[in-house]
This record gives sequence, C-alpha cells and structure tokens, in this order.
Amino acid sequence: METSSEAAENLVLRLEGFEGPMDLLLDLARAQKVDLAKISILALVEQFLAVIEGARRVRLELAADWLVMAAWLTWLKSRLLVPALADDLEDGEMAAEALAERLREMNVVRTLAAWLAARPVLGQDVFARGAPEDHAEYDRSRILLEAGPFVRAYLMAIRRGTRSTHYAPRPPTLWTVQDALRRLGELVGSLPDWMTLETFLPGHLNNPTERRAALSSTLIASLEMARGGTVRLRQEEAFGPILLRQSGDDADKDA
Amino acid sequence: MSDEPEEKAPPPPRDPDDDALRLAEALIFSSAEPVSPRSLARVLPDDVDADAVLAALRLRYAGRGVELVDAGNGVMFRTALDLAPRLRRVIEVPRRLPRVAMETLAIVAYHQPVTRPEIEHIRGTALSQQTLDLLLELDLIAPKGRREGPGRPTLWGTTPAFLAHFGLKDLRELPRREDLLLETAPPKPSPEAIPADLSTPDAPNDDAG
Amino acid sequence: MSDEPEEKAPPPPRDPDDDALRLAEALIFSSAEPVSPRSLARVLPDDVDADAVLAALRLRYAGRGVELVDAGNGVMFRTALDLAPRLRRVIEVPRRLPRVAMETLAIVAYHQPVTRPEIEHIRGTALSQQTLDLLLELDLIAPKGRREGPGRPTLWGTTPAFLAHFGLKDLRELPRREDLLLETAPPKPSPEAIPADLSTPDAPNDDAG
Repeated sequence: METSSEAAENLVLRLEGFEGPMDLLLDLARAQKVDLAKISILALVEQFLAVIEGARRVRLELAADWLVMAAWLTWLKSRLLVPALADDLEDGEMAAEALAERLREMNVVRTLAAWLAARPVLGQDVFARGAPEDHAEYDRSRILLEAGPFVRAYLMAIRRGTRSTHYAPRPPTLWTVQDALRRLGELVGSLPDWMTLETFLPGHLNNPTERRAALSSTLIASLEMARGGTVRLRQEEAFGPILLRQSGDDADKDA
Repeated sequence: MSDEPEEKAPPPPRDPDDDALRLAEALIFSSAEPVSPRSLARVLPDDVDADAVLAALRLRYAGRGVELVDAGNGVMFRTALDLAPRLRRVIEVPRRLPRVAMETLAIVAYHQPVTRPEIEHIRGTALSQQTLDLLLELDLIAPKGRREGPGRPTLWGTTPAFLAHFGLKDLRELPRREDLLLETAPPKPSPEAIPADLSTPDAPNDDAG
Repeated sequence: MSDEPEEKAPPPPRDPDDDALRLAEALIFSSAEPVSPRSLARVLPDDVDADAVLAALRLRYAGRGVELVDAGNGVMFRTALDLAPRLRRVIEVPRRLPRVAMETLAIVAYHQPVTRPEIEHIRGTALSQQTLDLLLELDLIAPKGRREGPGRPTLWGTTPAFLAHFGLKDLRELPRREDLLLETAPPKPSPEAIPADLSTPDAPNDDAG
C-alpha cells in the first residue's frame, strides 16, 4: 500500500486504487481471507491503524471517517475479545455480522461500479453529435387571451382608478383666515355702514360646518384688521351679532 | 484497421482508405465546431491527405439525409436542406399579456372609443408608450379617428383580431359592465357584491405575464 | 436518389425507401440525445414502419465511424468505440467520474429510489456535496419524490441520461445483484439480501444523519 504523491491535488488517498474506510476495510478483510467474525479483529485494527499512520496526506473528512471506523473496530474488538457477558458476546457477533454484510454489499457496489466504468461511456469512449441541430421552432407570437384574466384586469383597473381618487387630497373647502382677510380687504371699502360679520362670508357655503369655520376665520381676520386700524368692530351685547365697518373720520370709539 | 501510423519509409500520399474516412466521419460528427483540414490532419496518419479524405467523405454523404458542408474554414455535418422543413416541429408557446397591457386592453374594450388621457384617468396611473405599442403590435387595438377638441387626441378602439382572440363575433358579446360592476353607483365597491370568481382586486395578479 | 416521397395510394406498410432512411438519418443524426420511436414515427410517412427503418439504418452504418446504438428509450448515433483513442487526441474529454461518484451511482442504480442516508449507510461514509453536485450536474441522478416518513427525505434515482451515458437500453441490462453477490464469495453463508436497515444502534459510525 502506498499513498499516491499526485493525491495532493484532490487530497484523495489512494491505496492501490482504494479510497475510504469501507474500501480499506474490505481490502483488509479480504487479505485475511477468513470469515470476518473469526478473524483477529486486533490484527485488522492494527493493519488499519498502520495504514492510517502511513498515510501522510489524508483528506480531513476522510481521516474523520477513518477515525470513526477505527473506533468502531476497537469497540468490536473489545466485545469479541473481552466478552464480559453473554449478551455482549452476542452483540459483538451481531455487530461483526452486520459489518460483514456491509462489506459484502460494498463489494457488490464496487463490482457494479467497475462494470459500469468498463462500458463505453458517452463522452469518454464514444461521442455523440457535437453540434446538434434543433428542428424545433418556437412560436411565441400567439397571445393567450382568456376571458377570466381579461375581466379581472378590467375590474382591477377600475378599482385602482376609483381608489386613487378616493385617496387624493381633498380640495380645501374650508374658508381660511387668509381667504377672509383677502375678502374683507376687498369688501370693506365698499361698505358705508356697520355690517354684520355674516355679510362678509363667501356665498358658496352650504354645509353648516364649513359655514361655522368660515365665520370664525372671518372673525379672526376682522380682529387682525381692527388691530391694524383698518376696521372697527362692535358688539351690542354678549353673543349678539358682531358689527364691522371701515375705520372712518368720525371717532365714535365704543368697540 | 491499424491504430498506429505506419512508421516505415514510403511517404507518397495514400488514397484515403476506409480507416481514414471512419476517423474523419467520427471526428466531424462529434466536434462541436467545424473541423478544419488542419485539425483533421492531426489525427490522420501522416501519409494521408486530409483534403482528399474530406472530398471522399463529402462524396459518401452526397444525397443522404445528412451532408458534409463547408463552414468557416472547415466542414461540418448538416441536415440536408430538403429535409429540414419536414423535420421542423413548430412548438407554440403562447404568451400572456403583461398585467398593465391586459388592463389597458380591457379599458379600451369597455370604453371605446377612448383617448389615452381617459385610459390613464380610469386606471389612475400613467400609460406607458411601451404598453400602447405592444397592443398595437399585436393588433389588439387600433386608432379610431380623433376626438374633436383641444389637441384632437387619438381615439382608440379594439380590432377584429381582438374579437377573434376571444372567439367573439361582436363587442356586445363581452360580459356586460353591469354584470361586472354590480354597484354601478359611486365608488366604494363592496367586495361581497362581486361574484366570487371575479372579486380579487388585491389578489396577486395571476394574469400577468 | 429521389428526394420526393411517393404520393400514391398504397396503404400496406412499405419497405423503408431511401426517403424514409434519409429522414430517419437526419433526425437521429441531428440530435445529441436518444431519439424515441415516437418522435421518429412522427416525421415518417404513416405507412412506413419505424422499426424497419431503424434496422436498415443500423445496417447501413455498421462498421462505420459513426454507429447507430440503442440508448434508453431510443436510438442515437455515436462514434465507434475503436476510434476513441485517436479521437481523444483532439476532442476535449472530461475527466472520468471519480470512484466515489461511480460507487454512489451504482448504489442509486441498485437501490433506487434511495435516500441519502441510505447511500451513506451502504458506503459507510458521508456523501460529499461535491459528489452529489457532480452527479446532478451530469444529469445522472435526479430526485424522485420523497419518502413518506420522518423528515420526508428526498429519494434519488437514475435518469434517462444515465442509460445513455453508459450505453444501456434499460436498467435491466445491469448485472443482477444476486449474481454479483455470488461472485464476491461471501465470507459467511450469504443472507438473502442486505436488510434495508443495518442498524447497529451502538455503533459509533452511525453517521448517516
């Protein structure tokens, strides 16, 4: 037995063409030329270990496998050589038999592998057409239109369309203070006398919420303008109507 | 058949023998690329002329189902031209329309004649030129004049080919909109109202390509 | 050689004429894979017997550089075996399958459908990813469903490419396991068959997991 020096490239240990624990074991068992159950397991183990020691370049996982096998053999040996109990002896024999069976099976596998390898292998010994021609013509021009997907697509499009308008930001319908300021600025000059705040609301409000919001905006705007001196405000009683007019020359100051 | 080139004295080129023909035949058959006379010469015995072998091989295959033809600076086997059509197998692989195209097509079908902005409005997103081109190329939609108005936008409608795809004689054979959109009233479609098989607005678009 | 098939009346199966031979030749020659009798029958005229055509074609190519052989469920052309040494000089040949892969393949061939732990148990060593990848890449083995049971492990079996690879017509062409068992001269009275589960619970090498 020898380790191949060319094994360096793939780190495969070659022992006269063998690799792996079962091979090795098979070979060792064969060399003994006896029933595995009867051979000296000790001798087997010793040969086995010698091989491992001799193998300098063992692939790590291979070595691990071997170690496992060595451990098993050692266990086998202990059971066969030092049978403390009858059960143990039986265990040992059974284990030896199981091992023998596996070796036999492995031998079958190896024989078949060799048989296969000896056949003319495509791409190795015989060669197929190197530049095959494909006579198939793939026609992808046709379109698959089905009523189901078609109708689903329509519904999906419609839904998405309506959903997007639903989610669109609503146009601001509330009358802002800015709006009120602008409107007051425009209207106040044209009004000769006291007018209620409501007069200054825009005309298009039909919703009560919008109307109330516009009223408060207008009030704030009017206060703002009163502070600036543009208008004057007046309220006759608590919660009474608020009156407004442009600040004029006459100085009735009762705001 | 001798595997070894004759290592003797007589160098006058031999006529290609059967061994040389077999080798050339096998090499050209198994090669993925055209075989040049030079590479053929590499496997032939030294005293055999590659060109002569190729000529003999060409003759042997003349009129057969497979013929030796020139390709690049070499030769290769190729199915005889007259047989190729008879060996041809057309495999139909129909495509599905992409989802966007399908939606656009459906909108055109139901709203025609319709302008591009209208399609975009209904789908709620922009319509790519690519999608429009695809439908045009497949002859599923076609321009149907222009709408009188600002910009005179093109109107789109479906084609007879569209009807043929669905095996319809008439657009009126399409499922009615009312049967699809059961709550034709304003937005908020209630899913319960749609027949189970149609009501998968959010389902993964299984009809996409 | 006439290029045209006879377009007459005769319905009794004809002897394969040159036209049928050419067609079959072209079809099989142009394929790198075995051509099934069904595909062949599809291109042949209805009244021509495909088997007769194949027999005639096989005869025509006997002894040539390229031969017609059975492979899996069909036939294919392959280069003649005796030319291999010279073809290998110019054709790039992939490395032969490593022994581990060959053994794994042999196990799968005999025990299919078989799980990875079972393969590992028989070989007594772990199946490396490399080996699995190699066999899969060469399309020599393929998954064949899962075994019902704990973990539902994947089952492996050989492929049609496996048959073509080794020039087999059928898995039944493999030597019988029983014959191989006898051949290997069992050290003990041979058990009927190797039990599927050789469980040796205490055995530390039960690394199949």
